[in-house]
Amino acid sequence: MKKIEAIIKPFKLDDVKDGLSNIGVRGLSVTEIKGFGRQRGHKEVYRGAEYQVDFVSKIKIEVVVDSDLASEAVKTIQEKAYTGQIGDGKIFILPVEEVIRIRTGERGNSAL
Amino acid sequence: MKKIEAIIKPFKLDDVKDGLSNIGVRGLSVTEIKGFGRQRGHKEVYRGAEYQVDFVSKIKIEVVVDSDLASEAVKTIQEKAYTGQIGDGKIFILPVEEVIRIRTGERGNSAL
Amino acid sequence: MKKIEAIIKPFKLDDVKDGLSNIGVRGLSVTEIKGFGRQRGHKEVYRGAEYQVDFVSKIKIEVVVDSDLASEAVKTIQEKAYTGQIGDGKIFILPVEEVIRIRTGERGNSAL
Amino acid sequence: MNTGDTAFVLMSAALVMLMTPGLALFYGGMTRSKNVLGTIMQSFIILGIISIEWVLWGYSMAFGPDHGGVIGGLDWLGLDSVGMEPNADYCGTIPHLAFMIFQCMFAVITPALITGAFAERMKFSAFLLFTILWATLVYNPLCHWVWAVGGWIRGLGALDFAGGTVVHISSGVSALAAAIILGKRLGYGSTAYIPHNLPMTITGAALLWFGWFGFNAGSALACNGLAASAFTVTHIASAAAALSWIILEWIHRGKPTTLGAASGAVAGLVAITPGSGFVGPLSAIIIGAMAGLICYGGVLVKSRLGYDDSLDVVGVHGLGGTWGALATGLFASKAINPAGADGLFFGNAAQLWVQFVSVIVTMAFAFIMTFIILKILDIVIGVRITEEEEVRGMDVSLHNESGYSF
Amino acid sequence: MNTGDTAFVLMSAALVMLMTPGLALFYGGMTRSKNVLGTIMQSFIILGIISIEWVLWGYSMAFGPDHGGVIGGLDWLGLDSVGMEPNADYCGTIPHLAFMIFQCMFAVITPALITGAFAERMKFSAFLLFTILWATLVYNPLCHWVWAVGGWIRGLGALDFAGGTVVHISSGVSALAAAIILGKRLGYGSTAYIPHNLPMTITGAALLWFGWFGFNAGSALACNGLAASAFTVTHIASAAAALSWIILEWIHRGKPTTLGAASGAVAGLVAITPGSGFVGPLSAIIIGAMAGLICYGGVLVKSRLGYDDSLDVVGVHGLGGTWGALATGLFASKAINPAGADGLFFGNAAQLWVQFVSVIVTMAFAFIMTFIILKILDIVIGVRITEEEEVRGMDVSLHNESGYSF
Amino acid sequence: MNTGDTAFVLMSAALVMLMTPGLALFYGGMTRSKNVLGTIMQSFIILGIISIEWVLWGYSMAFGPDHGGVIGGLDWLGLDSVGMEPNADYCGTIPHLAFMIFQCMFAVITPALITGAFAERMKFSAFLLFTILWATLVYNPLCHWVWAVGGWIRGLGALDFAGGTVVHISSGVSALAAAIILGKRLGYGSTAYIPHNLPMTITGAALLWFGWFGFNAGSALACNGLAASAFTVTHIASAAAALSWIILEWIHRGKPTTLGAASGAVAGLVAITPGSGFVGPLSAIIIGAMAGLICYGGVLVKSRLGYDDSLDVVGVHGLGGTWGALATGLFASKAINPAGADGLFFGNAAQLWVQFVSVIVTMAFAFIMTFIILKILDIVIGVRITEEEEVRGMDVSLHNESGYSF
Ligand SMILES: Nc1ncnc2c1ncn2[C@@H]1O[C@H](COP(=O)(O)OP(=O)(O)O)[C@@H](O)[C@H]1O
Ligand SMILES: Nc1ncnc2c1ncn2[C@@H]1O[C@H](COP(=O)(O)OP(=O)(O)O)[C@@H](O)[C@H]1O
Ligand SMILES: Nc1ncnc2c1ncn2[C@@H]1O[C@H](COP(=O)(O)OP(=O)(O)O)[C@@H](O)[C@H]1O
Repeated sequence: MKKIEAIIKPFKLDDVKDGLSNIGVRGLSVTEIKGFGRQRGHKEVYRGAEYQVDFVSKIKIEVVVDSDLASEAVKTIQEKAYTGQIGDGKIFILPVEEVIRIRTGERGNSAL
Repeated sequence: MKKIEAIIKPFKLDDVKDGLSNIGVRGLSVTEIKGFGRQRGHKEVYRGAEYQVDFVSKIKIEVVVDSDLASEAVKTIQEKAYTGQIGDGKIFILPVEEVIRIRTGERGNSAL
Repeated sequence: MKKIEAIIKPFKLDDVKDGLSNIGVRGLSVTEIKGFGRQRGHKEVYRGAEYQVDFVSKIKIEVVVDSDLASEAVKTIQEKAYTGQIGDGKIFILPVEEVIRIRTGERGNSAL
Repeated sequence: MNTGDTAFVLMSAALVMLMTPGLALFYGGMTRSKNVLGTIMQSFIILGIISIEWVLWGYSMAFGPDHGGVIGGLDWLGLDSVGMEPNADYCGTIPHLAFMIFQCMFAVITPALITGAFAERMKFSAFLLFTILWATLVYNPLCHWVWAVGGWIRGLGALDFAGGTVVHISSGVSALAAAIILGKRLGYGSTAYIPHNLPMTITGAALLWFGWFGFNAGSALACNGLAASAFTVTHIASAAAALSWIILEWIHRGKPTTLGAASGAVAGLVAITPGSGFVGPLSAIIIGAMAGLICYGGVLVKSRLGYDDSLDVVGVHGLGGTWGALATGLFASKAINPAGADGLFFGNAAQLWVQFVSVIVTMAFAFIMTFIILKILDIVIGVRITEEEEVRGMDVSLHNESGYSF
Repeated sequence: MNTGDTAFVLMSAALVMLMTPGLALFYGGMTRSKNVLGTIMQSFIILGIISIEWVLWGYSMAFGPDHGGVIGGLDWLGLDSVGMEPNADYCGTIPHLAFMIFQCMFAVITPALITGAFAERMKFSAFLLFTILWATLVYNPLCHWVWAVGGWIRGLGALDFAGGTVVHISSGVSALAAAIILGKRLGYGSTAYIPHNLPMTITGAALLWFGWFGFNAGSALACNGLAASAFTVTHIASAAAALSWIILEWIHRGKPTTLGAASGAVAGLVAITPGSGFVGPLSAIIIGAMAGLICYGGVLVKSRLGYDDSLDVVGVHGLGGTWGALATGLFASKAINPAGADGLFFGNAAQLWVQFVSVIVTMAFAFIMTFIILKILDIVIGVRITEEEEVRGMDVSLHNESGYSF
Repeated sequence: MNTGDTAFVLMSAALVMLMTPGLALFYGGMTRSKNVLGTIMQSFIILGIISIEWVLWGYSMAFGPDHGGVIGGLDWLGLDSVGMEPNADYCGTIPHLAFMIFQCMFAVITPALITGAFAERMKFSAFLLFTILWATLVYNPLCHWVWAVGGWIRGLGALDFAGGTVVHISSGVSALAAAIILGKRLGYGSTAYIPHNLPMTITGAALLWFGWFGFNAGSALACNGLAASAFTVTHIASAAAALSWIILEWIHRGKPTTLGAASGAVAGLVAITPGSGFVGPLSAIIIGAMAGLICYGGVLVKSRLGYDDSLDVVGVHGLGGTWGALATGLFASKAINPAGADGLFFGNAAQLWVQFVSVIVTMAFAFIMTFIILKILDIVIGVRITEEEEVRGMDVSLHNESGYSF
């Protein structure tokens, strides 16, 4: 099994989620994060004092999938999160050793 | 060492934390996330317009443990987070290569 | 490639980010988390009722780097996040199998 | 008719109206964020429902021509013959409608106060029915007894300038009955019910304080020295209680809290209410300071007694109102209000007895009636939401909404 | 000069002033959090810009000596000869300045109401220009026609006690024109524009309700029985509309919402505005209850018609104001205000016709003028922010700020 | 006694009371979220502590029978002989108590203003002591000098209608002393002290604006043409300053900000305060517009001078108050207030000199006294929280609470 972590633009979340759903992904987790990267942040000004905010709001999607599904999932994310603008984000693939469903105790692929 | 990531129901956090504490886990990290899965979200209505909210509030617990402790930790989480209802969540186990404690520079198990 | 996850004190974020930038890290992601560990939380009192809050606000930095850069990155984080007080946090190193940049489809180190 | 008096009473009515949304914020901030809208909604919709009830039959029951000291007649249903002219019985210098709408705001906030007791767990439909029944069967008669010409408690000579019994004791005691019947919230004892937004709570307390000037000073129903005096003692008692509460908690818990300051301020306002037109400024300091201490104690005791009065209506309004009503019997002075009476400290022990009687009667009546109403409602339609609804929170479960989406 | 009347009108002016920040919260809470400041800013800065406009030329155009029933003269530019003495035409018992500043608050809130239609997407510079032009070319003339001595709609005998046409229909219809010209927000149809902070919205609604007492009762320009009556019906209509809105949505969507209660309350306040000095309490219940139903319907229809009136200005103010103006022609009664007229239900069908004419004229005038102003602005400087600015949100894009940083 | 005047002053007192919670929100929103309660608490508890101080000895020191122009006697301790009858010296047409409680609200808000200077880092106990000492040793004497019959600055003929020197310069200059003694916040220069909740700040600004009508117009102590005039210029100056501030920052920083609009509005209110009963509407536009520019500059200069006046009390209240006091010497006109004086632009250069003297005296007195009080407190008990407390935030460290828990 693989864990796919994708950092994407917030307004792409629904598209990505629906895309993953369509290829058979049955669950995923979403976190609001602040990203730092090539995409520049913005300036804020409070009573004449200027602050550079380096961080950009991003969404992190975490989804654990059967290794067979991984490349398709990556492809789907790539397509659905794509705008072509800087800051579209990254996808990271990490190894997962085991998965357990709390409710049933199932393990492995059937726990997904 | 292993990293255990558990997605659980928010109101189970204290039980799980205490359970892990009891078996000797000395630290963990908690993130509020939005989960998408078999458990359905809810409907929201604003001035007659209906929105389906697919995401459910969940808590992600991340805990890095000595490999020996991993299975006990998983068992504890399973027990403490259990309600038997859909949406109880998942546990993922990932490999960890190294751990460093910032304050002391210790590495490996003694850094936990 | 390695994924470095560092749990640090919130007010050290800017220092750590700048330090990593200086050694050539071009992107990272930041999450607000609640930490439980040796550093004790605080007491809250509402109308005479006392609550022990075990969790402490922490920042989690996630950064994926070329394996060669990993140890330097760890060193940098160690230095920049250091206060010498309990609760300075941990650094975890995890293996990463693949990285993809959504915008360009690049993979591996060049996607970072 | 006097334009100054009318301006004062109408503006006071506006201020008192604002207290109910103020209360919504005060309570809303103390709940968990999943219940913020459900809590606010209860106060807000009472503004809707009781205002209509008051116009249709409430005002007539409360202030209509007396029947045996017990209840007003139905002569003024739908505000029939309540018009632009003064009414000699209640408001010689202002339009009868001004008096009616001023009183309307009191009728509104009283049941809203009770909602703090059953916060985070009551069915919305049951809540609406309860509110209408409570207003009709508890508030209207009680209001008649205490304030209407011919009302039997008024006849005893009990002093209640702005609603110690009618508003605060009645809601505080009803809150106790409600907390008992509704039962404890899920997780009571293990879950931390931490306020989700204290700045909201403090904003609410500030609006309450602001509105209370209308509540108490407006109860002079004219804009004269007595109004200025009531205004002054209201402010002072609130200030003193905010201080005494935080000092006590500083000693008891090691630190003074913001929620304590806000709670104390409200406790002081509650306690000065019945005496606001009868006591002087130094008495007000004592009444307020004691109120802070007493209500702090009342809130603490709750956990011992084991009922889940979620937002401390019993401790603050029940106890504070009781202390205020009795304190009126201690500190009232004809030097302040010749139309009133002297209290124990001014040589008239009898007044304290009368106050005591009015307190006991109010308590017994409100508690029993509320208990019966809720019991019947519970049997007939059920008063409590399901476990799942409670876990999800009222906002999503009862109203299909979320308070925040940052 | 009468001190009571003056106190009442000045305090009413203060209350009406508070409505604009109240509106800022009401609207601000309904937007997404990235636009909260941009939305609040529009209302807040209107307080600045229109107050100055009003003093410099607005008041003179609106209430200055009449020219042909169409517009006021420039004799009162910069408040020249608007002083501390009463003005026999408008305010026999209060200082002329008190009347001027009371009216100033109306001139301020009216364009602020429109901002809900183009929320989350208008350029700040274009918005400022639009506001000044709209005040000058739409509000000031309309205000003159309806309220000034010599104004031609006033001459027809149309009744508008506190601004049904001048304030609500004019802003509601202008909102429609603005929504059409600005176009839909990015993501319309697919993105969920969920309110980011409903407690803020409800707080805003509460401040609107509170301020509306000044708006309507203050329009009596004296503190007498009529003021008390206007105060009363204002409260009642709002209460009734809050109830009818949530009952309808309970039936229609299965659950009553907090936003619905707040929206209903505002709808009721809008609808009672023109008739507040002419109708009695039972009529107010009907006017309010109908307003809740009509405006709920109006909001629903929006999505059918396909314009993006983001915060429902058309549905609430346009429709509510229209219903209110016509309802005045139905329910007005000389028994309430001998200086008014009877409506259809009191035997005078002609009044309904007059009301109808005033509504149609206001609609046509406001819609056409707003359309032209915005069209020209769009051609000359562009009215809409860029896509990237819209995605980032107004707060960061237009104001270099963030609303929250918890 | 006049009911209209009394209604006006009592309602004004209620409005001014609301300014202190308004200030709590204004300041609270600008701090970081970990300090929101600590900041709000300082204003809120001042409502408690100073109200009691005022009743017990403050009012007597400030307005009691004069001793040598320097201080009031202790004849009115505990409000002895301050009753329901008018007092010929201060309030011929309203109850003495009404004047007292109106003034109480001024005594409350003035030290609350200072808290912005030492936000996020002062010990609570030291803060309480400082507040009591400052009120007793700075505010009460100054108030006597400027406003009491017999006060020596009043004797010079200095004009200060509603508190330019007494309230704003005194607090602004004391803020400077406090910022110097307290020192900079941890991380000054490297940490971004970004406001955590600007909608809260703007809500606070709106309540300040609203309350300021009571502050300035209420200072007429009667409800007449002068009150209407003061009300009008207050509104106009605030509007003008909101505009001028954002225009200047638009030019200087490229974008107009919401915080700028709110800050400008407050600056305008500050600046018009001393002249509000003496200047006309066009003068008010100039005074307000200049205030926006001057205070914007003042805020900018801060970072150059290197003291950490966290929430810009010096820049807004100190500078704004100074400009206002001097502007009164320029724009005052007997045509507006025959009981006042003409300013430079109306042919009387001497008035500017008198104003200048009153400013300098106030500055010197307030700065020196505050410096001494804080220095002594620092030596005796320490005024600053520990580093660890500061890092954790005041809410948890000083009050065992958290502002939010969403
Ligand atoms: N090395 C990295 N490790 C972890 N997260 C990263 C890394 N590089 C980028 N990110 C995340 O991806 C987001 C997008 O990256 P950015 O460099 O702005 O644009 P792009 O994806 O177009 O290369 C960043 O905001 C950050 O959250
Ligand atoms: N494949 C997955 N990858 C990551 N997170 C998942 C995955 N499947 C489920 N989750 C998380 O677990 C939560 C619970 O899953 P759900 O399918 O609702 O119920 P259950 O745990 O009973 O199977 C989801 O809300 C989501 O946060
Ligand atoms: N085993 C662990 N797994 C995951 N996170 C941990 C673990 N131990 C500690 N942490 C995180 O590191 C933070 C700091 O740890 P703590 O024990 O308080 O101090 P120190 O870093 O000085 O040992 C904790 O608040 C928690 O977020």
